[in-house]
Amino acid sequence: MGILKPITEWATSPWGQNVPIHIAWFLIWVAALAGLLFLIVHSIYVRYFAKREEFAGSAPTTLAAVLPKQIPRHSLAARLFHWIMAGAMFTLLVTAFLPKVGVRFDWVTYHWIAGTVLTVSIIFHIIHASFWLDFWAIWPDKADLVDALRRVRRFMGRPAPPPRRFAKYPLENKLYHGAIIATGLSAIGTGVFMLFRVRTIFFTRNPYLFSDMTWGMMYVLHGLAGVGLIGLVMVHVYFAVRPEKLDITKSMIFGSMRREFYLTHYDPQRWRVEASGSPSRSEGD
Amino acid sequence: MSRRVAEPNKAAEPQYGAGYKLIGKNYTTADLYAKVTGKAKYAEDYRAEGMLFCKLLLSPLPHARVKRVDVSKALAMPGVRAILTADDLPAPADTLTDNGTVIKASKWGERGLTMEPLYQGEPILAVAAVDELTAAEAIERIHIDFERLPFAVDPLDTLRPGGPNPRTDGNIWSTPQGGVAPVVAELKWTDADFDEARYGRLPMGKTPDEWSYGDLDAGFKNAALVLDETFVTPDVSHQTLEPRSAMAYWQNGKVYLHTGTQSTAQTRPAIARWLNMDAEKVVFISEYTGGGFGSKITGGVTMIIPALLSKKANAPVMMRISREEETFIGRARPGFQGRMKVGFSKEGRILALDMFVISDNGPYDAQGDAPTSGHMVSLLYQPQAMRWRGVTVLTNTPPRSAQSSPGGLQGTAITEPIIAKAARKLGVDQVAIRYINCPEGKALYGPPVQGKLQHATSAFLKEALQRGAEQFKWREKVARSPKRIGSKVRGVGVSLSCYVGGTTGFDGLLVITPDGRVRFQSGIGNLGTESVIDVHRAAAEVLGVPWEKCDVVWGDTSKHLPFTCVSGGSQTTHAMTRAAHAVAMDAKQKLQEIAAKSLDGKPEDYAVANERVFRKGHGSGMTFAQAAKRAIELGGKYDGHEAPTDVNKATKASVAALAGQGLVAAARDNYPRDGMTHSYVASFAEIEVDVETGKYYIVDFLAYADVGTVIHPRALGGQVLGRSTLGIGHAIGQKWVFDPHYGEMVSKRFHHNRPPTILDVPVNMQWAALDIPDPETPVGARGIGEPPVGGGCASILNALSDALGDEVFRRAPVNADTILTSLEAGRPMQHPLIAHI
Amino acid sequence: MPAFELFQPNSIADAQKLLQQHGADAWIMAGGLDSFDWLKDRIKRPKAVVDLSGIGELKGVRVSGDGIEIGAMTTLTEVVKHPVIREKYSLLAEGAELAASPQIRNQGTIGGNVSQDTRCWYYRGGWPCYRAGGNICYADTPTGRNREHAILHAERCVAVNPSDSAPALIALDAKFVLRTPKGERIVDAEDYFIGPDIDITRLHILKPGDLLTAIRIPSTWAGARFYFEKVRDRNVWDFALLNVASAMHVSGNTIESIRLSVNGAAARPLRLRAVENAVRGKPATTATGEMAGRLAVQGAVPLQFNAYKIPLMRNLVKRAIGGVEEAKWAS
Amino acid sequence: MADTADLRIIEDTPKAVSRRRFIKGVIAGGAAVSSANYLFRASVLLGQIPGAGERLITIHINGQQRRVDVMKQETLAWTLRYKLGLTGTKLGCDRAECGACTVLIDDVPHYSCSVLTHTVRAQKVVTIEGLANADGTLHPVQQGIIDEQGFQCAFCMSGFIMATVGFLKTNPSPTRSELAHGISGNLCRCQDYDKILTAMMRGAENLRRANRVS
Repeated sequence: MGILKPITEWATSPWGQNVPIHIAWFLIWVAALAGLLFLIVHSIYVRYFAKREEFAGSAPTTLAAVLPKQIPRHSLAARLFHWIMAGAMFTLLVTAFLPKVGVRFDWVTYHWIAGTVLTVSIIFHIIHASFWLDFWAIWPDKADLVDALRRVRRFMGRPAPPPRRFAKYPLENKLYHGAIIATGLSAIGTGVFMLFRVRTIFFTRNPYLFSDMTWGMMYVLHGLAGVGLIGLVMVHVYFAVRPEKLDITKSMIFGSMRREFYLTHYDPQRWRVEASGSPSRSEGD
Repeated sequence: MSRRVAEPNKAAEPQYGAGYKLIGKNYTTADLYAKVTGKAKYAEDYRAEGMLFCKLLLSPLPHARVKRVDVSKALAMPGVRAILTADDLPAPADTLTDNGTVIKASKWGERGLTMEPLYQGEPILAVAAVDELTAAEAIERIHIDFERLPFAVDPLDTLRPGGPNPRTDGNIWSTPQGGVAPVVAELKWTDADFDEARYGRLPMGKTPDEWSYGDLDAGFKNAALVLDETFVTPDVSHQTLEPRSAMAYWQNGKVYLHTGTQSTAQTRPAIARWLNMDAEKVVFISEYTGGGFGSKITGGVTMIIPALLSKKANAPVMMRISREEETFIGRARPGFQGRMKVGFSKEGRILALDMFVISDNGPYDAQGDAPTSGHMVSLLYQPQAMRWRGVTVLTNTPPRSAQSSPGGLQGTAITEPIIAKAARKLGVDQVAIRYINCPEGKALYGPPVQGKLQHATSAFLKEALQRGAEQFKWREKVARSPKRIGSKVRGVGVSLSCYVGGTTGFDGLLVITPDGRVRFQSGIGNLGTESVIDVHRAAAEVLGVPWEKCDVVWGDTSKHLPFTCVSGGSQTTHAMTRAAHAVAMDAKQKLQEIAAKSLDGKPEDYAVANERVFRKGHGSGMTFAQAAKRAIELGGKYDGHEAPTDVNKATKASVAALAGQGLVAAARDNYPRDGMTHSYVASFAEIEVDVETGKYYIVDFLAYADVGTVIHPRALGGQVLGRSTLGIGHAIGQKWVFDPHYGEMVSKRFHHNRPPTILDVPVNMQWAALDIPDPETPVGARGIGEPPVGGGCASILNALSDALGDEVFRRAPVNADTILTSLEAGRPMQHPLIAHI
Repeated sequence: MPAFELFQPNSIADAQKLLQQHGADAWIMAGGLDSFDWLKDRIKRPKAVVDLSGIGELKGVRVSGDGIEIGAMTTLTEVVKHPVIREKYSLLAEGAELAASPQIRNQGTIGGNVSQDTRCWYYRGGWPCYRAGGNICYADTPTGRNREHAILHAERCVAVNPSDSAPALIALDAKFVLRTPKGERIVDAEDYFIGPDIDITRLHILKPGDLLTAIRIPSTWAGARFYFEKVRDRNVWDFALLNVASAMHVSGNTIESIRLSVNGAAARPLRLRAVENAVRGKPATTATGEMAGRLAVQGAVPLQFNAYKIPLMRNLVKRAIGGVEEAKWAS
Repeated sequence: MADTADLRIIEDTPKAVSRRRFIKGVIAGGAAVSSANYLFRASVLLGQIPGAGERLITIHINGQQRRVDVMKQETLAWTLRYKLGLTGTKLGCDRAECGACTVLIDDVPHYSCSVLTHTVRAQKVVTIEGLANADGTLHPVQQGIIDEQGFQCAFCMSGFIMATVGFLKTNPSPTRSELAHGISGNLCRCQDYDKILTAMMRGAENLRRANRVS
């Protein structure tokens, strides 16, 4: 509890007990600044320090012939999910934090509706990813770690073989997905219970579902996850607009990426794309 | 919007006391000048050199155990002098009654401070500091760890199967077979019992107490009409305008205590008991008390806090009680959840009455409201057969105490609406149905003692009812048409009401001083009813001494007061006029003896009148002044060097202290009495209700009292109408409200608990008294404090149902919310059983 | 009462400087009758109290051709007794006269009356509810005691606005004059008040540093047909369960124009525009009133103990339009 | 207001407010409240600006000028009862609800529990102790109570009397109902309202008679 004190606001319950009521709102600015700092540092790094990307071996030119010009990457369903989720996420952040920084409007309704949309879309995503997609494609594997190590050593000028090309998702991508899972799920998990405190179409209100202390902790967790998402979303948007990543961004819109980009960055062994354009089993997300 | 009510001229004051010089006559009481000039000193008006201020730390929890108290930060503050916790309280002492029996101190008793708070707002500790601001800030620096315990604020919750117990060892008070003092026990009802609640009817599980007489079943069988109703009455704080603030200091081993009380004489031993010290070492000062209504019968146990703090801090301590604190520790009337089944003959005579009550007692001492309600209903409506069942339930709500007409109000409030409903169903006039059920003469009542019903000393209520109906123009009002104009409907209601009206066996004490004045020593508390002074007019009347030659000493135990009844339960006027009469006879006897000794002849040859004792026939004799001087010369019993053997030890001590000051007369009231003294009132009300807003006004009210001989008309009128209005408050809005989830009171402000204002009562209220002496007491006077209360409440409820129909109410108070929702739905819409809403 | 620094500026400018300096630590005191509760109960602990009673410019009623201007620090008694208000704007006099008690009206100001905080007993009891910055409404729970709470526009918080003069001012189309750090700002009476959906911690739009300096009543509704009614439990010193205020221009018996406001039903005094539109052009009769009443309570959501407010509001709106029959009995 | 003086002196300087603030700040807090860093600066200025000794003020009570040391958060009721020994003014609720503390400020009834003493420096305060003549002759309204044996416990009485005296200044010959409205800001828990009204009506009559005579 001690560590919580500086980052939370507390009140005296009707029973005279000290209970947390929500996070300290200055954390909103802390998260925003952290996000900003990251992208400044990163862009400087890329501009001045980053070495040209090298991969072990050379792009298999033979493949170029058989592969279609556009390499399918994200199915329509996957893209729809991504953008719905993005929309919901933005709505949630805006409705949650603008009022806290002084922009007054009727936010609660939008907030819980957006929250519901997000929850549903994520449930869809989990089912979709588990049964129709390559569930493991998004989780780091041994190769990712070995290559990560190599990159670091090479960056520090130590001798190391060049890393292999990426599988469908580079490690950074996988880690980010992990972070989103952590923050997103804690925000949703707590948010679902919070629906009991406002008038919704789902169930009769019962603010006394938990003790004052439990509720307080829930609000704090919800808030921490919320501000965490501010930073994560900033970082996500930043990468989406970086020139060298535009191909990936486009693929989230149009579904496919240029063959050249595919061949230079991805290892056909690790992200198999069937010749003649017909999508392989590892298609999609 | 000012009240659209016609303004009749104030009726001429009735005349009383035919044949008397003082009794029944108006006069100006000796304490009034000090009151109007602001010189009258109440407890908080006293100051002492180096006086500290004290603040209380109140429990935030409805039921908990204090695990740890950390006062270090508070004690470290400059200006903080002492902190008092429950550990500093002396062990509660046993009580030695006057007949010598010892009553063991109850282990469940309230002690002023506690380590196991039983209601939110109960004092846990007290801080004394140089000023109140410092004390308040010190309180905020104290840290307490609590262990939360189960709690219940609604009696039904704790009676449910598996319901929480308000005290760790139980949830009800129950008197074991042959036991004297009640004990805390556990009582749970069955789910089957609670089925009733689903129909909005009060569950009636087993109760620890029950009595009955007559053939109940036959009564119901022969009844032309049987009604079975559930009714909830409110818990109402006394809210005396003067909070129970207290100031104390120590001098030469004696504690000097200032606070409000309903009995100067009997508060002193109470303090001695709470402090576990000798009463001789207690000096109690209470010349003026800002209202009691039962909440200050012997002051309040919290008054020992400044006393003990003052000892600890070695400086005088003033404990100012805030209004919010008063709402917690200031006592309240137990609310009832009641159910009653009544069988009526076709004329409206009550053949059988089956009464069931749950009394919400709060966490501490057992209150008599539940049993008393049965006793009053039995006397007031004379049912041919009756059964009473009741349970006094503990809850984690502020402590209760007697409040004007304890049990009487609740009993009347539950019974009267049923009688009113019966009259409508049977087509009998409301006054008529009460007339045929009305007590008369030495009326019988339950509970039976050794199989025999008890009886009253007298009852002339039928006459009061008749005369009242005439004065109130009952027939005209009933016949008035239309009853409704636009959205306004008028309704009239009548109610009977009664209560115990007096006790016996107390002492009178007076001194005839050498300067020829008569000084009455009065141990009565001065609450403003003026009985503290009024009762001595009876003695002056007997002695034939003009009132200008009389003085009354009161309000300070260092001024040698006699053993006196507490001013509660309407005892005073009856008990103390008897004592006054007795002491006047003793003085007369002594005057005659002194005259006979000093002049010649036998005592009985002498008469007493016009401040002289003189030989019958021709006027030779002596003045009171001469007699007083003679008394001092004679000594012995004449000047107080010998006290009568039968007076109380407290009186004996006072006599000894007064010895030598003049002719000292002291006597115990040994007059016989056949039956229990009760007083009665017939109450009439007319209301005007707006069916579109649910708002109603009381447009006319009359209370006609049967209180025996009238002693002081204006004081009596104040009591009759004042206590009536206390009852009216229960009908029109007074209540308290609890949040059941946290067990905390939310109605802590006057605009929440709503004591009636001057605009809530008619601009002209009427009262009258029969002035028929009670045959069982020498002066004929009975008490009046409680009797009008029930009638005040029930006459309003009856007027409302006359205007709006029977099916509206299931609880009091009745306000716009109830009226509107019920009229909307055409059926009762009140939550029939929930307490504290 | 906890100690505080007391400032007694005698000009609006000075008051503003003080408020800006102390920002959140400052507390504005007008008549003080709402303030003292907070301070004495030790719930609010301002470091600096700015007492406006010394500012002459804020006091008094100024009559002009096109209406009147009432200084925010004018006491309710002055408002009630003012001849012009009694003659032309009696609606306001009636509302103000029903507030609290004589002593309070002698000290309480019109500015304070419209700016006072809600009397929800949970919030005023210092419970950490939404309005107090917390995360719950104690009144709107399955067991909450909410007889005096809101039936309309409740959003998490179900507190109601306690003002008696506010609905009258809305019906009279009054304008509130605000002095903000940015300068003077004038808002319609109804826009001065906000609900929990917009800001759950305040009943009005004043931000720290802002002052309500005056209330202007245009002559538009001078001498119109007025109706005011307040329903309360006690006949003095009690807050409204509901109150209603209406101003109508009636020709023949046809309602040409009308403004109608109800308070005690929501966190802000409501102006019933829909009702106004529905009755315009209709006869000022009970029938029209009944229609208006039904319309007024559309969308009302009762809590466990305040369902009575729905018929009450319906009937009050009905009377505000159709009037009420005087009942006179012999005796 | 008393601080017009120092206002005039420093009004034109932009620091006006801030300087006045810390001076009052230092004094107002009394105990530990006001921030210590002001102290030094204050001590420099204390002598210079009039009104610096602010806590010691003069108030006009019952026709007398009384010098008294008053904390900034102190209510008039407290000053009367605990600083000036005028205990006839009672505290029944200390929340402006019961009226027991009613006094006249410039002839107008106020709840003295809800008035800051510092705000009445320029006004005339009359309490129950200020009604009767020096020779002990009662005010006609007080006499009315004697005549009718008004009130019971009388804890509310001084408040009721002050409210009545104040009301009669605006309406010398009220009906019973008008008077009831005029004094409706006072609670009597003995609920002796009928007798109170009768006594006060008698008082109004006494007052009218007295005024006719004089």
